[in-house]
Amino acid sequence: MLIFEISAKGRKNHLQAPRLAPEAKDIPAHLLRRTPPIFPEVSELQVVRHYTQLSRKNFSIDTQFYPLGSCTMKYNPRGVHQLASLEGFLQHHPLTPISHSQGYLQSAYELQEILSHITGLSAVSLTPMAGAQGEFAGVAMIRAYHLSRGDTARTEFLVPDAAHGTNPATAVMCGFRIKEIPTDKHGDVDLNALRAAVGPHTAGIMLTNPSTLGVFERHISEIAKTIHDVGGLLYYDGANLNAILGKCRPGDMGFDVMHINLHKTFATPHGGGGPGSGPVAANERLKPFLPIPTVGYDGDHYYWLTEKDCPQSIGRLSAFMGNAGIILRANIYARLLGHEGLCRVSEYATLNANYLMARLQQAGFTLAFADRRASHEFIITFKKEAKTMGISAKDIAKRLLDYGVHAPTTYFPLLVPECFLIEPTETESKEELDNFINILMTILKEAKESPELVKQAPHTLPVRRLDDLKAARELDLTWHKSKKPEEA
Amino acid sequence: MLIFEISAKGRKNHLQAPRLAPEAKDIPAHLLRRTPPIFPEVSELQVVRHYTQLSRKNFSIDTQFYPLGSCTMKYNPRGVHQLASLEGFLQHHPLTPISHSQGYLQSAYELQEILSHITGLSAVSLTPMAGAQGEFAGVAMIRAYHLSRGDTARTEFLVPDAAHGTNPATAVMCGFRIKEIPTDKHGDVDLNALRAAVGPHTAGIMLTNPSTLGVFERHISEIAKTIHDVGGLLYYDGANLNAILGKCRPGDMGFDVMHINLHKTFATPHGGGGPGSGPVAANERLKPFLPIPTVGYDGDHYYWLTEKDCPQSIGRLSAFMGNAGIILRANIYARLLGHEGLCRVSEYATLNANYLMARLQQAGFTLAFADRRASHEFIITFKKEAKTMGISAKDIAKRLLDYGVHAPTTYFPLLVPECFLIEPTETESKEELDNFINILMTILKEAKESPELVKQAPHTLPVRRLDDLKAARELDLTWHKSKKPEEA
Amino acid sequence: MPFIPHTEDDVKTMLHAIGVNSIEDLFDEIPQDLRINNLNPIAPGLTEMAMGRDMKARAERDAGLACFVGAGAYEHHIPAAVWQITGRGEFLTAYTPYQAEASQGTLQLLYEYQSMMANLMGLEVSNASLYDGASALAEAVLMAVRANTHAKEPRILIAGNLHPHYRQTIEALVRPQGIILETLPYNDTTGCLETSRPKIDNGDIAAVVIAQPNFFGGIEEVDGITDWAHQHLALVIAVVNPIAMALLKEPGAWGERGADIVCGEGQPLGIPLASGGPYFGFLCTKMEYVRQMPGRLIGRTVDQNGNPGFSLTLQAREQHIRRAKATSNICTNQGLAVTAATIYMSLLGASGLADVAKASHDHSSTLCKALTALPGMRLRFNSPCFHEFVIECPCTAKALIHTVLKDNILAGLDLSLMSPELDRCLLICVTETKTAQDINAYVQAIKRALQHLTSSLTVED
Amino acid sequence: MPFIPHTEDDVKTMLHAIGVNSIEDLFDEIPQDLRINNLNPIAPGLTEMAMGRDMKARAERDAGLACFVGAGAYEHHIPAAVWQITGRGEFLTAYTPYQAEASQGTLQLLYEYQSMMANLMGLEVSNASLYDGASALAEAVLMAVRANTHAKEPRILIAGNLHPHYRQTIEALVRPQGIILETLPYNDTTGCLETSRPKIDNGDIAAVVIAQPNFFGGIEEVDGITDWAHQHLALVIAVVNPIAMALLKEPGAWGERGADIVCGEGQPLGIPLASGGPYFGFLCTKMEYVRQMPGRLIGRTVDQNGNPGFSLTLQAREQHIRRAKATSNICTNQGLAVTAATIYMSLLGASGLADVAKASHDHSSTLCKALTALPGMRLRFNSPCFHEFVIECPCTAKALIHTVLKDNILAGLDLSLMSPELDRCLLICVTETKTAQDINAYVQAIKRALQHLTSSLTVED
Ligand SMILES: Cc1ncc(COP(=O)(O)O)c(C=O)c1O
Ligand SMILES: Cc1ncc(COP(=O)(O)O)c(C=O)c1O
Repeated sequence: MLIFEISAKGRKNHLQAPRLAPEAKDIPAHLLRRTPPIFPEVSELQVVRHYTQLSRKNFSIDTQFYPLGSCTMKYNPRGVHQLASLEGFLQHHPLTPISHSQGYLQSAYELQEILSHITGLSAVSLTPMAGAQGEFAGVAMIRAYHLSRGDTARTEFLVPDAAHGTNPATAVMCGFRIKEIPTDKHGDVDLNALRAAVGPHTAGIMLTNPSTLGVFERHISEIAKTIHDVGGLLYYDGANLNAILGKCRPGDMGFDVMHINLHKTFATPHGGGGPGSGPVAANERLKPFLPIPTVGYDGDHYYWLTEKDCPQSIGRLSAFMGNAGIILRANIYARLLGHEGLCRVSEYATLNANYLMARLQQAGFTLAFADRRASHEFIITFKKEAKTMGISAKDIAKRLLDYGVHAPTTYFPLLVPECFLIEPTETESKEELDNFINILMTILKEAKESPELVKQAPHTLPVRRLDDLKAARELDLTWHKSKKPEEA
Repeated sequence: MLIFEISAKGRKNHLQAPRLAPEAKDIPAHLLRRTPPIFPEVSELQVVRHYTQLSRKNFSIDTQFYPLGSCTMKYNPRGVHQLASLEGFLQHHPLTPISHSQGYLQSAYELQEILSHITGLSAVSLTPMAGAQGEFAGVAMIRAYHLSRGDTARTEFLVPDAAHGTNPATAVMCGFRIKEIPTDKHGDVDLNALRAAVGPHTAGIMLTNPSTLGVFERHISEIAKTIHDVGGLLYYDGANLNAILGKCRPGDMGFDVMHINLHKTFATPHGGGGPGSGPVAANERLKPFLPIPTVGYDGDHYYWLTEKDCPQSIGRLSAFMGNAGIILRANIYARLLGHEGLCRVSEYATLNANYLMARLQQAGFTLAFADRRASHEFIITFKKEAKTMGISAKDIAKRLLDYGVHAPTTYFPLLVPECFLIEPTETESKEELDNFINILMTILKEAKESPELVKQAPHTLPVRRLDDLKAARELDLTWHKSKKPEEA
Repeated sequence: MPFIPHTEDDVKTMLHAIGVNSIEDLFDEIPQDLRINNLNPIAPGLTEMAMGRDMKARAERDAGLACFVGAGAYEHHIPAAVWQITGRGEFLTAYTPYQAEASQGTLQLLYEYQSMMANLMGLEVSNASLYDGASALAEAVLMAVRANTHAKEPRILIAGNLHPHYRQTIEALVRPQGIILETLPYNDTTGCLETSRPKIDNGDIAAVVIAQPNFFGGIEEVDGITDWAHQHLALVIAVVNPIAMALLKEPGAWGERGADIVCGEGQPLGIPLASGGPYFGFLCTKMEYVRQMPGRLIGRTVDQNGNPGFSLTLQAREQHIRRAKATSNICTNQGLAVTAATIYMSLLGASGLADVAKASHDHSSTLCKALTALPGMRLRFNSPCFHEFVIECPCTAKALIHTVLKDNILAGLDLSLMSPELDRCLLICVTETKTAQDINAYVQAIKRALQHLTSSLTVED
Repeated sequence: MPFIPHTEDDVKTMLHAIGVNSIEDLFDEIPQDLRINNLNPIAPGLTEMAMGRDMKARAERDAGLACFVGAGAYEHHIPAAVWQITGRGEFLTAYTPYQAEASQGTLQLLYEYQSMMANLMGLEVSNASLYDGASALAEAVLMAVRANTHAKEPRILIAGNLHPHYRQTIEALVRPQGIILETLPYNDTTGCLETSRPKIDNGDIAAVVIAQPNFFGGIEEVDGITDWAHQHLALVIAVVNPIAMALLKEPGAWGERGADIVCGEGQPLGIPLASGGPYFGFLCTKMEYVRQMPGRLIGRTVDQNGNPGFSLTLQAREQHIRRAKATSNICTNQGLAVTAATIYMSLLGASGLADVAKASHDHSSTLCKALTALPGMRLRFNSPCFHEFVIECPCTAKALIHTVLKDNILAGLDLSLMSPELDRCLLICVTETKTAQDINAYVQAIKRALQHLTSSLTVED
């Protein structure tokens, strides 16, 4: 049932609207709206019940194990959420003078410092609103750097074939052409191909390490040297930072600029698709180009650094300073954990992934990179099962839902067929991992003994498998009054 | 799975406990605990997930229509909850000097005034913590009144047979003997029986009006006169106040003292069984006996009235002043609605009940009191269905759960066999009522066509019908380590 | 219309279905002389926005004090998860779990609560809550009278160092049933119960009520009193602070046979101070007395498929079944507060709870030492204490409290509440929430206040 | 270990299963020269309790101003239900709904959001959100360039009275793709766009960007500009305040054919000010351009039993499928803020939203009249306004703002932010949240400040 379908003409929540609402007589009639928008007319109870019921149709970390590779679905501490939701923070206008913004500015400044320590890079701008905007900022900074030196020939960006879709999309948004670099059979970047690809047109490379294949790129120093030698710069996609906190730093690997997904490594909630936050960190070379505003500190007060202070900045990426509330959350999370806690994150995330990987291999599942350590995540492939039983990774993913476990990332990275990218995160217990292993084993058994059960899954969710083709072909993107209730 | 069964030795949420916890060396060893209690050792995520999942096994107003007669399961406004949860209120110690308690005291005082207007009685004490404690307060006040006049012969309390169980239980707690008064066939108190029962031993009567039979007691003035004439007093059980807000007042009917269930009429959440709040209101005669503390106002400041100010008080019913947070909520609710909104409550609660009653009668259901108006609730009986089809009220109640609707109150009041006491409340929409009617009709059809479906219900809930006999015979009231996990 | 979803069309259709012309007609059974037509003395309604402004101003008016008062309500850190989960609509807006199949969430939670609470107290059974600590004690007294078949009279001996409000509450709640309440005196030096006990015969006394810690924060020698009571066939009712039980000997282990009934205030387990409520009372006992218990009990059982499930059990003790013969008139209890306490106990675990107790004890010892080093300030009682202690001041407690209120410190409770001769005594509580700076600020404020109060003639003194 | 559930035993068992001796061994593929062993420059961790004290102090430091600044972020009353429901774990802690069957809650909600938002804008399609208003506008510009097949060059005409931060954001986000940004000037008297428009040929311009209301709160004559743009084969991009759209003509009805792309800041729809975010950007368009849209789209479809359901659709526009050829690089968007906005719109309904708009307009008119009655204060622009207006002061706006800050009033935005010659101009916003008393307090504070500033020589002026 859609909220529109429980609407009744004339229903209104009088306590939620202001009492006195005289007509706006001073606005010329031709500028006024003639017909009101079609919104639902529902009572407060109907709204609460409708959206409470809807929420119950979601899987979430708070209710399920959610080992979605590359997404770092860890526990989002409730204390962080509570403290970031204090009235004083919520009611603070972004354009408040700094005299009345010190609480927020201090928190942002501290986070800049923390991220700088963790990444081994010298300066941070918190303004990007998600990983992809952080990528944009970083690649735009590389572009601005080359242009600032009059180096206009650098029109190409290198991206490994294993890269996340945002990487090539970002480089294109920044005006670059993409050169894709293949992966070798161990999951590392193919060094020969890389060497063959670089040249005077090379503006830079975007790299994740550990990569989206769940392995640490062992030749990173060589890659860095190869790129730097031809005058290119290195962008680090920080989506997998959870794997290396306190173990190694992108700055030391030779990266010039990177983003950090606060909604992954720093445990801010994913909110059903955001908001996130993707601060960008840069070394000395790229620091002048960081997006504004950033926060400065004179030992006494915190203050904004804007275009006046940073004339080479690539500029502003949002109306204010990005997803401030997420920045606040990341600050609280990091300071709750402290340096020891932050180091433990990568340790236990890695322990969980390697344990799962080892146990699944023992149980007969096929690893994509059996000779490698898992980072905080790893890949299994159902290529064999697809061939022998006609069971796809998608089938198994859907069947997992029936067992109350969210599916791992499927069909990414694209170069491993029928794959699951599995990221358990450090906040899941051994019991939860063992349960997951048992469920996967059960499903494999089902696939052999009653394949239709798996191919027709899910069976126990609010809907059965959805017709995505119909969705795309017969676009139905908004509700119209004319549609019959039965259709919904 | 019990929380104990996901426990693992040595797990701890370090951020929730204080850091520095030196041993208490100054306490003699023989006074110290030797073995720690067996609590679960679980992570914060495990706790959140476990209890979030558990919550999802409940029906509630926020998720379901909940027409539980006598319970007034209306919408609990979220705004009320939010404002009563302001930090300033939550952190306020009950023994704070009044100079720093004016915000709370004002709210309590205002509620006393509002309740006084609504009930037509002259003074209110907010301290009783639920309806039953309000009943205790009122009946104890009647006892104290008689004793204060040296009238020690009054050892009997009259209670109609339709009364809620708390009524006789309360009178006994106050040291009275119970005389049960029968109901006539229209649902009114049997006046002849009443006249026969009263006498010099009569301390008073406890009455609900509208009664738990869902009808207004039409001879209330005569009843009052009968009781008063023999020197007894009248207690009003305010559980059904939602039916008469702004229409008539217990004080005008002749009642001397009453309680109000804030968790019913004033929309405070029921919390899975409380907390509630049961303020007690009295006329001038009984006012001196009200429980302490109450709140006074000198035109400038609000202050506590305690034993010093009220020497005839029956005393204190709790360590502080009752369920303060519920009192705050009731204040906010009442002031949000204002006088017009409060009057509308009874109007629409009554409209909903009469509509449901009329439609159900048309649909072939048997009303207990077909010749009467419904108050805010009414009774149907499945006596016929029990006889002809072997389907009990309980069967139908359980089957309703399968349709996502909470069952009405069953088997209360005791004098109507196989009954449903149905209270829709004013906050439910006509659509919701129509849906309920359709479901009931469907179930009746099922009862005829496939009775086992109904007799075996529920089918779709987390558990099937439970074995209450086993629960009582083989008492299992706490978890022990020795119990096997499979048992849970 | 606020919270009412009816449209004009709805009303028309509904009235038509009923067969009346107006809503007013639905009230036609109310005799005309009883009718009123409005509630005009009550103010008009407010919008949520206007109410927000108003209530925020009130909340602020009451806020801002550093609280060093305990006396039955204790400030502890409450993990954010506790109320964020407790506040979920499915817990918040459910009724008492009468339809067990539709209430397994609340029922299982309560079963887990019963398990933890019984374990914390070292007893076999816990009920699912009573109103608060004081009324729970009254219920415990009534229960003891029912349970003790040896007692000749319903006579109860009550510790003299019990919270005075608890004593008053018992008086109000049990007196109508003719129960006789007598006092077991405390020693003026130790603040604890006298070691020389009254001479009684077997069956003279139905139960003895002991508070651990007592109202002064003092730790009682519970073993001796327990055994003495049992020797005289009296039951032992323990009134305890649940946080203290992570550190102090649990009532089930008192003396040879353990206390028989344990009750108290559950508020310290994750419930905010909130002007005094809602809190919850807990009550535990030995299995042999379970049928005399007041309040709800949840039992584990199986469903018709043999799967485990939970339901209300032993309802034959309760008013809705047993009516006049019920063990209590209680119906609605404090379910939501228990929900919070269960989550709190799960998050803290036994060792976390012990940490809270130890840190509170440590902080209060620190403040106690610092205060007794000030001229004219002395410890009133000399027994070991748990997180609360009594200081005798060189001026009235009232004057001192009011002076340091100006520094936004609530210094403690004026013990003239307990008895007039304790008017120079301040009952002070320190929990884990107070930092070294807080404690220092307190000491400095008191120092300034003492200088002021003892150098000048004050009106109050 | 905070947020890590492993016991020592667990770790042992797990290492054994993996076949290594220590956790450290799991990092053996990282070259030794890249290893670090700690993050010691970062401070040690804090308990939740200690953090609570710290963050509460910070929050208080930033609190307490009566806010009369708008300028892209607006204070409105947010019904309590909005965030109490939005904050439920199932909304808060879910990922992007890739597994549709396990995400029907979020998906249906987003479909409802798309329906309401498209309807509010008078267009056919809405996406499921972009980052914020400014970046949404940049995406709209890129989309217009892709969609307008008539344009000879990627040239965009941008209203000169657009929020300066929006202009800066477009510059940063679209310049790398070689898009040319030019300015459509505004009239210095009206504050609105010049009625005489530049001479352009068909195809010269890919799109025209119009703000309604403009940065000064002024209401533009949108019909004329829209038709003019369309006549020259340019697309029209409208940047609008969604609350204003309950009152002002919706972009879909502008001119003959309506605006082509509408975007803006969703914050006014139930999102708190919160230092600037998270908010959300909305973007609506005509069905003919849907394949050029950036961001996620939810479609209604059926499951294999034919029952209705929802899923992400047209994913071939997106980076995770189309990679380098995607319509945008956006991945994570602002889902939770949209959740709140959807609940907000459902609670308010169309008429409630109109009430908010009208009350805001009314309150701002009241303040405007009162201020212009003060000596030396005049309205800077003479067009009709929506809930925001510009006052020219007899002193610098900066001085005035800082003076009334002492009264805990944030008087408005210093328009020197926009351009140096507007340094005496104050952009003031009043919404429904401000009472008559608030407005009066503001006027009195300004009066006092003006007396002070104009009577004495001030440093700033
Ligand atoms: C490897 C990788 N890179 C980049 C991103 C994009 O980050 P965001 O979704 O925050 O824009 C993701 C997110 O899933 C990712 O997994
Ligand atoms: C008629 C009636 N009287 C009294 C009570 C007892 O009220 P409480 O549960 O608040 O103690 C109830 C509650 O269900 C009731 O319905």
